[in-house]
Amino acid sequence: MSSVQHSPDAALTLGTARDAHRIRPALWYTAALALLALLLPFLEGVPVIGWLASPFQRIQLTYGLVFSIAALAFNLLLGYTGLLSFGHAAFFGGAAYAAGLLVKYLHVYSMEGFLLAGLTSALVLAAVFGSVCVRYTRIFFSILTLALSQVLWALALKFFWITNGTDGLSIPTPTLLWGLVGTSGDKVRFLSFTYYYYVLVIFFVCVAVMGVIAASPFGKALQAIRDNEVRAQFVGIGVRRYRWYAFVISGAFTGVAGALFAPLNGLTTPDILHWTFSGKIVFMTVLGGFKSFIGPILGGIAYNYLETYVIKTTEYWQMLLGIILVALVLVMPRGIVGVFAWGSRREQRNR
Amino acid sequence: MPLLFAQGLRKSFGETRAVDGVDFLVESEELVSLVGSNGAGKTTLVNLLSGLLVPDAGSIAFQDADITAVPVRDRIKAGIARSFQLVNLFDQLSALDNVRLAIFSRDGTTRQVLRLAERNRHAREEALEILRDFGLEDKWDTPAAGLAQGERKLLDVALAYALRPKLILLDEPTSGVGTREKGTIMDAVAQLVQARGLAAVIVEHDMDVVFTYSHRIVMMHQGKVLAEGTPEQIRADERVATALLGKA
Amino acid sequence: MDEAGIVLQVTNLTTYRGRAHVLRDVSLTVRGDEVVCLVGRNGAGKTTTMDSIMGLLPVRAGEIRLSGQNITRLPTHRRVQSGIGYAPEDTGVFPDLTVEENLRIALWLGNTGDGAGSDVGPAHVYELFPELRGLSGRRGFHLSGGEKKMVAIARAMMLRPSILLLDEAFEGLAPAIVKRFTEAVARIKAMGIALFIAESNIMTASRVAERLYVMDRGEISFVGTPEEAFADQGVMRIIHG
Amino acid sequence: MDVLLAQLLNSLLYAAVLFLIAGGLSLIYGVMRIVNLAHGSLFALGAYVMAWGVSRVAGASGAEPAYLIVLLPVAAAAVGATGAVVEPLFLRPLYARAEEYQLLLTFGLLLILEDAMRYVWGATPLTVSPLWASFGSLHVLGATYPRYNVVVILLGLAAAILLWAFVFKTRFGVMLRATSQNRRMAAALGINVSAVYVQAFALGCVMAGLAGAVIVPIQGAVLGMGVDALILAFVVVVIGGLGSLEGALVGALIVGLVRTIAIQYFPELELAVLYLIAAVVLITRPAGLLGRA
Repeated sequence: MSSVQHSPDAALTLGTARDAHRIRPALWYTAALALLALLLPFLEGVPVIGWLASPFQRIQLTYGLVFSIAALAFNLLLGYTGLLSFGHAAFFGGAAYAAGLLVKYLHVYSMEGFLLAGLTSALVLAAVFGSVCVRYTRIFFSILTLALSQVLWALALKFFWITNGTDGLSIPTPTLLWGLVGTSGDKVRFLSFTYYYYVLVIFFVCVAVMGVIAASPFGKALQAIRDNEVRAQFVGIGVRRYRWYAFVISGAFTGVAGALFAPLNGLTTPDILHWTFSGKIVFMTVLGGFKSFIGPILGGIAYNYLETYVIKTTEYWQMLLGIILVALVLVMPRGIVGVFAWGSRREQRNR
Repeated sequence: MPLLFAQGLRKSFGETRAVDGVDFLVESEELVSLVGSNGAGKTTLVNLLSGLLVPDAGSIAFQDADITAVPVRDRIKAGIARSFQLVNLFDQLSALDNVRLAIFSRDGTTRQVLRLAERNRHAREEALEILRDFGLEDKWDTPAAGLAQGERKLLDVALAYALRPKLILLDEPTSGVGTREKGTIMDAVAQLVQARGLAAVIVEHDMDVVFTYSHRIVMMHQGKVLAEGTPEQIRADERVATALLGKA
Repeated sequence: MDEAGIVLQVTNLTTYRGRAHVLRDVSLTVRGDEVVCLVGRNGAGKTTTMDSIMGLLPVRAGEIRLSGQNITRLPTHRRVQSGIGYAPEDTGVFPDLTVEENLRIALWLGNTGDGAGSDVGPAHVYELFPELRGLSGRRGFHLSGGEKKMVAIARAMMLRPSILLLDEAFEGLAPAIVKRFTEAVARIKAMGIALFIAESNIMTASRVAERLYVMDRGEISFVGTPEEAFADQGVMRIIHG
Repeated sequence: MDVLLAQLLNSLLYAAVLFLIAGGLSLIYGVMRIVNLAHGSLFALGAYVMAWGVSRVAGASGAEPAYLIVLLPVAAAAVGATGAVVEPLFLRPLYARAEEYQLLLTFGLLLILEDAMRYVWGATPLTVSPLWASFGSLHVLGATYPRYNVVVILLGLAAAILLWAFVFKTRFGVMLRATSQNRRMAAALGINVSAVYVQAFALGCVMAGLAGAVIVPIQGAVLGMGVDALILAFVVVVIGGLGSLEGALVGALIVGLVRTIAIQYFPELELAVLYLIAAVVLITRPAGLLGRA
């Protein structure tokens, strides 16, 4: 009798359904944090948190929010559907490049134009890549997503007369809201205030929509497929089709993040199409904790700070990221969220 | 006409003929037990009927429609559900979500992408009711992986039951469970099946259980049907006793 | 072998597979000069017992002794070196290795001789299964079910064990071949190797074994000779269903 | 004619190096079912150790072919030793866990190794082209071809034959294959599976290290070479079949040839073509050309 093999991380994930209750108070923290984020630009003079409200820090946070969207979208696949993609750079970078090409060839400078182009290109790419990739799971899925995304990277690198090769495409400050908010002269002011709010709102929308998707019957079906493909089939779920839906949705949201990234960075280089960038998205997600919904949000923001501040202090930030990742996998597979959950459990025990 | 009618089913694995020319039928609301020693082909037969395996030869008709080559999803839509001998659940989902998922899938609501599962009151209530029927209501928010073996077996059956099938195939619903628990499980299962008027095929070793609940017993041996009849007929059948003892 | 001649002694063994509690307080002994069968239905816990003895599954509680040596915490390969040979239910014949290679591995690795092993050699094995000579160049993948069973037993014997563990040794074999295997069991015993065989068919078991352990739902519910087993109402109920 | 011959030899040169890298990757996967994302970085490590060693021993200029013979095994062994540390320390805890964790962990190792090499050897490429030049040129059929490149091709060929003999003709090879086919049964026959795993992983690393060491006289040791090599090795094993050594050989030859042709005729698409071939093979023959489903 070959009984069902429980992988030991089943034990790790025992908490998931229960944590939902415990995290209820976390809803209040979340609301407080959201409020803080909304008021941030006006808190520059406040003693303790003033430093966080500086234009530089707000731009950093904007980067963090953009990465968070990408990580959340990625986690719809990894955490919810059980598919580890090493090719999400294709959707992020693809969308950013769509914005860049829009500027270069059609001279469009509207952010909504960027978003539309980014979303569309990510959708198309994800639909095509997905139709190929979802035939596989596990390691082959990872390698296939990686290989396909590398095609895009190679094209961006080699067709330099279109993409400017390694120099990349520059993206000027766009107009927002169909031109209602024009381009002001001060780029820092634009990015740290106007664009900060723009990204914040889209971030909230994306989090809300993805949150609903994750908790929808569809989201439950994805989790069922992740847990047990055969049984999912035997409750009547079209496994491959649902994987494809998940892939496309995930790619589309990653595309939104990529489009938001383009003007923030001002430049799209092949770096954001390379598979190591996919690896960074993976890193953010695992850092935050891929076994929970909010983990990737924390991961995206934390990653950006890590990159910004560690790069400043050491030339060897990659090594540090690597060490953190190895440590996460070996001793903290539930990421930052896991640490919080562990802390609160200790707290409860102490009481 | 029978609810399910299989004719001349054959399935080989390498050189072993796991199912070797089996005719098998189930009437509406009938509870059929499938018995036989190890390797008799019972699980393979269930796998053929449920669509996990495709037969090498033979045909299967359900409600007069040929389903021999129909994919699993469509068989479920037609009304055939099954449970598994080795528990097969969504381990990280709560007991409630396990059952609720079957309900969503049955109702076609798994397509709802932008509606909270929690908002579907009907699904929630029905799922809780099913959990209650199977004595699992206290464990509704426990992830399936955290349930005891007996509870997992029950939840496995509950998933199939929640699909509101016309025919339910239960592959050893009490295997791997302690002696004390198995009676409880079979009682619960048999009562629910009969209360709903489902037809059921139960693979079971416990002859007491089989004799108590079955309308009809089909005895398999080495891939073939050896004997078939009411519990009384089977009890009296010499061949059955010898096959079970292994003299054959 | 200790003074009582006991090769294998299992005491209060408790094993889980994942979260499923499979073995409950299983105790059994096999002497150096006997053939013992573990009888029970599919899922009764026979394979789990074998896997636990071999160290292929972690044991929660209990003790396993081989010729007096406590092997409960030894890694699998060390247990093999102390003198156990194992032929699993699926035979475990390596599909891409030739029969000869399958057998040779065991010859290289078996009983290191510090314990009280048997001194069977390839000659004994080929004498027992002469047809293996003709199959030596064939890959495991291309063998029939019966041939695989043969290779599995021969391979376990090449380890020069003091005890052989056979899981469902006669399953899926044609009646004539079953007879061949039961005879082989008797001859292996005559070579001085004890046998512990998991078997779901009590008739076959009673033909080869001096003593039977009957297992149901992870517990040993009966110990005794085949005659005693047939006389026991409880055993018959378990076997019947 | 001479151009064609040079192209053919270039393809073979490329294939020889790729075979060493991809063969190691495939060997490791075949035995322990781990896809090692840090494999390319181990290849780079071999290159750096070799380049460093040559510059240490030979100084700035006076390179001689003899150094190659001495330092190749040293570099390969250094990488093998790294592998022998990495496997028990980082990978062993993961065998029982979901596959994703292995990918994540080896990705972490990749990041660490890349920067470790930058830390030790700096950001400027190390070159030992004098060693390459010291081998001189070969004149065949009116064409001139660097003799060192031929040496590499022969070395690749020798490695393939040796590896084949090792895996199929030695005692360890039989145990290696047994372990890769059925880990539990291997243990039940007395094979120390943990030891086999360390040795197999180290052997895979030795191959990667050897590839790195041997390529150094031609292209030097550069940051990022490991990551590029990893992707190409993936392409090779996907085409040939993950876990199959023959597959790695066939895949390496195909990739070597296609790449040479692509560079010649449509350089922009060189990489894209390779990835597309890999994708097409995965779609049509999921187990690769020589892999078993």
